[in-house]
Amino acid sequence: MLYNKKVMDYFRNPENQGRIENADGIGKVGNPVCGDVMVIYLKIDDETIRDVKFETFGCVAAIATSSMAAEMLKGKKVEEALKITNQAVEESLEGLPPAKRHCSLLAEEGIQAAIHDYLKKKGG
Amino acid sequence: MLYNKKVMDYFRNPENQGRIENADGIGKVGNPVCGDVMVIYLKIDDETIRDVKFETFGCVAAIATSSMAAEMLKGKKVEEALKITNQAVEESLEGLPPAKRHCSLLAEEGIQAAIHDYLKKKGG
Amino acid sequence: MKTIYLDHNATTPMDKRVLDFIYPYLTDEFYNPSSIHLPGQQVREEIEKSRKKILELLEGENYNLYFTSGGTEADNFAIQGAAYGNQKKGRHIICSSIEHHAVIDTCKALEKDGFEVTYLSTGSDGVVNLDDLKQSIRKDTILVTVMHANNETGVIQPVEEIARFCREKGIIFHTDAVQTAGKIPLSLKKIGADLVVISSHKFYGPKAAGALLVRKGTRIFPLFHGGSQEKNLRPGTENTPGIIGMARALEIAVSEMETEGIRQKELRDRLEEGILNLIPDVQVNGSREKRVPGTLNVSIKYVEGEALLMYLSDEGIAASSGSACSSSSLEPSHVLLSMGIAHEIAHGSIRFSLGKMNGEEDVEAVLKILPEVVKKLRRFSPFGKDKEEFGENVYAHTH
Amino acid sequence: MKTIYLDHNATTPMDKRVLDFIYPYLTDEFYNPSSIHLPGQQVREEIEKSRKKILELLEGENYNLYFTSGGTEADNFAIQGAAYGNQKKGRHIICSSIEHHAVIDTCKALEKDGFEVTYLSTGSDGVVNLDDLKQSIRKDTILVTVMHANNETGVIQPVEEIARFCREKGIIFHTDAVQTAGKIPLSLKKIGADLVVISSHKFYGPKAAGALLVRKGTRIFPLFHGGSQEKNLRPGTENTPGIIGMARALEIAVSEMETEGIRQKELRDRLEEGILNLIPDVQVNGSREKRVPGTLNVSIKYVEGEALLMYLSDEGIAASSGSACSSSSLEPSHVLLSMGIAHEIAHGSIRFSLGKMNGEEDVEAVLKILPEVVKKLRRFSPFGKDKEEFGENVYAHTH
Ligand SMILES: Cc1ncc(COP(=O)(O)O)c(C=O)c1O
Ligand SMILES: Cc1ncc(COP(=O)(O)O)c(C=O)c1O
Repeated sequence: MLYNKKVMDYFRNPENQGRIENADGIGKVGNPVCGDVMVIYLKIDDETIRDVKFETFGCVAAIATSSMAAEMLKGKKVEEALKITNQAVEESLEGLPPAKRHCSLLAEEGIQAAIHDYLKKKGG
Repeated sequence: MLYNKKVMDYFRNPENQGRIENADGIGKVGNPVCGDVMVIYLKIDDETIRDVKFETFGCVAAIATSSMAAEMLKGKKVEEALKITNQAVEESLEGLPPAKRHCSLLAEEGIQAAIHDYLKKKGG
Repeated sequence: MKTIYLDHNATTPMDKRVLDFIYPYLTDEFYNPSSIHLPGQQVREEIEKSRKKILELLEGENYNLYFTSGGTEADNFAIQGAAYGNQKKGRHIICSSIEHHAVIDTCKALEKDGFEVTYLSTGSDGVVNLDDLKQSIRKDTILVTVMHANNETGVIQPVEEIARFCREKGIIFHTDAVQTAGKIPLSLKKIGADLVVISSHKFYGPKAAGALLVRKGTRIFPLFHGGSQEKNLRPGTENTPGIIGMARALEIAVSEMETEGIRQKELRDRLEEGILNLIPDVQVNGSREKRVPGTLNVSIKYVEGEALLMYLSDEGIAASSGSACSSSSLEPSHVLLSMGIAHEIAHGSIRFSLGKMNGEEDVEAVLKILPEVVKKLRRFSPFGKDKEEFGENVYAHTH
Repeated sequence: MKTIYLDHNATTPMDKRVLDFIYPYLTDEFYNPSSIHLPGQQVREEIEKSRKKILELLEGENYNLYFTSGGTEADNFAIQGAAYGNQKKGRHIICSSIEHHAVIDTCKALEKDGFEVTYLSTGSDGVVNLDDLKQSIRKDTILVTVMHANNETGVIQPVEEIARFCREKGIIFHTDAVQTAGKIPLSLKKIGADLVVISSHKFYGPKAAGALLVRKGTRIFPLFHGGSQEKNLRPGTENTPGIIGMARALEIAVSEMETEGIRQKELRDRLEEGILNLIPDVQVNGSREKRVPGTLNVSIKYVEGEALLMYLSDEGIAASSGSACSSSSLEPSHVLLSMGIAHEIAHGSIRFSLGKMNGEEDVEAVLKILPEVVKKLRRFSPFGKDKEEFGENVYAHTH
């Protein structure tokens, strides 16, 4: 199979999809021209990520990594969240086909972008 | 099929094979190195070919053309026999595969060689 | 779960009658047709009958037929063979940019070896423009390659006109007819191309069998070397079941072409209409008039093709995407891009290709399931209804 | 008339168990393995299982396997691929002169393209001499090709030694194992060649399926271009039944190798002995020790091979000749000539190659019929008993 069972599970039943109105941090990464765009919405309280939602335009791997990233973010301290790497996302999914590895990068970038957006808003 | 029915008939049931002791004309053509050698023996009386025998080392086409050549020679005047061409032999066999056309040349050469042997013996 | 198979342009099931026909050659009549012995010679005779049958079905009296391992090999044989066989005359090739990878990638490989290739894009209808082609001709052009119908859009190309033009100019014309053989009339005499390729598994024949048809007098080199099979131009022990099966399959396909064509066109049109009615922000890719009967290529905005296909697959619907998602490339379909379709629209393309076994119930099933699947994917897409439009923002992206 | 088939080196019947195994892939499981949809992905899985199985059976952990349309294509892929892929290092190739045409003709084609090829003849035993090979090596030698066992004589070559030597010198070594796979132990690990070719229809698998095994790290170019199948090195829609059938056939052949080897060797030896006893002026061609079990090549003096085969065929015996009688060439077997056998002896060669279905009764039948047929042909041969010997006279000859 192109994708393993876990990836397919996260693709088939993605949780946390949608958006958060008045989110504390929003990260948009990707490019529709390249075929994948991910938007992460964070609700943060007391430096802790209380809620996560995502919207993704992309392939199976893009949707599964988005879904996994959201799950991994939930409940994490902002500081810890910044340490989530694309490898960690991929490992949690038990691997991606070589051609699809870049999708886990999208997740890492999305997380970074959303948190930096939060930090900027907070700082500003 | 590689060979037509008539060629196969002449190959399967060659007539006139063997040799004639004290033949009036003998023609040997071909080369064992090339894979085909034909020997034609003629019994000639009153400038008419009374008997023909052949020995052939060679492929299906070589044996069939030898057999056909012998049949065509029988009863012919020496003069007429000299006019037998390789085309005539091939036509009598209703055609040969392109790669095997050269075998009909062997028959023509064999006829020529045997008759010239006869003419030489007679002349000398 | 029963599979609703709508991917006939990718491959087709072997016709039961073809399998019955080749069965003896899969079992008792296994002999090598290059043998001298009688059973081998009998197999040889069947192969020659098949060759003759295909040439008759395609009205190719003036052509030689070389059996190959499929369309890809035959396309390579045609293009590499014509290029290397005629390079003394020139090293310029014209190739439509909607060609199959078997053609385009071969042209690209030739570029590395010193050939020059002009790639012709098409109009938004997916049709190669004859004037563009005429203007691309150079003194050293030796080969033009434009396919008969495109595999992704089904759009039919003006190959007769191109063939006529090339003939006048003394340029070899190759057409990949993999997507038309057995589907729409294919007469070599009428088309007049010098090199024509067909592939058995696209018309309900065995897999890994194809043919290159070469107009007599056309100079080509072989792709590989070995025995004297196929007049020294394509060596290797013959694929007897493949060859005999391809001929039988073509015979059946040609005999059923007219009725099947009408039937599939009706189904395809109903599917097309249904999708356009039921799903907003959808477009049909390629000319809707100049198309083979069973092919429909649509772009569904705001969703990505692979994800769409996978949800459809979960519901038992087998279709395919123009975008090369399964390959290592991130590029969407080169065919759609060459028609001027935006990347983000091309990413959301999906191809339904119908076949003999499909009926109304299959169309109904797609029209029931597809809108739901699209709705689900669009729900978590950042684009579309009430959201931003495509292409307005470009985001940070490292890859 | 029942055929007594003794031409297994030319091709073999598909094993019934192989046909049963591939049957689903000839019918219901026809899907394109490059598809994203589930049924396509399931076919993909079977193909990958087959690849793994073959690599395991051949102990090729350190190899990549590329499926091809047969031995001829795989040999061309190996040799053209290695030559063009490594020509920057040098353009000299060493090729044994007993190679199959798929190898020799490819080397000859490369000569036309500027490569230099040294052809190594063998001893009278048909074995390539390692010292000759070592002396032929040059600084710019990039490739050595020596087959594992010869198809005409069955003689096994010292491929392990050659591989070891080439490895030391950093030269790519290719071995055509078409005649050994499934017949004698073939361990890629043990042999250590860089490129190895097998062909399915020689070991009771489907026709038109083969493989090139490439030691990891060996640089080769593809023969043709197109899709991303087989890691971009061998495009084209996969021949699923061929691939799956080849793997299953190899599995069966390997499991039965030992018992079949012993059985066939006994039958072959009995046939050999019988022929030597019953027919005067006969010689066995090639080493009688270093041979694959089922092959016997004899020259029958004073008769020509094609005629002999045809009379045997009339009696229901299917064998083959070393001489290329069915081809357009008048040359006798290049293999026998390269062993130093005289032309006129080579012209009278005949190959019996035994297989699984043969039993004692087949050997008995040959031993009954062959002497009669030889007697008949010798009766009208100008050479032999009471007649002149070969080679003493050369006659007028225009061709
Ligand atoms: C237009 C076109 N050309 C060539 C090919 C390649 O044919 P094959 O799969 O037989 O190699 C295909 C299908 O894959 C095709 O659709
Ligand atoms: C030694 C050897 N190499 C290569 C081949 C070619 O294999 P294929 O018939 O599968 O093309 C053969 C048989 O024909 C062979 O005997």
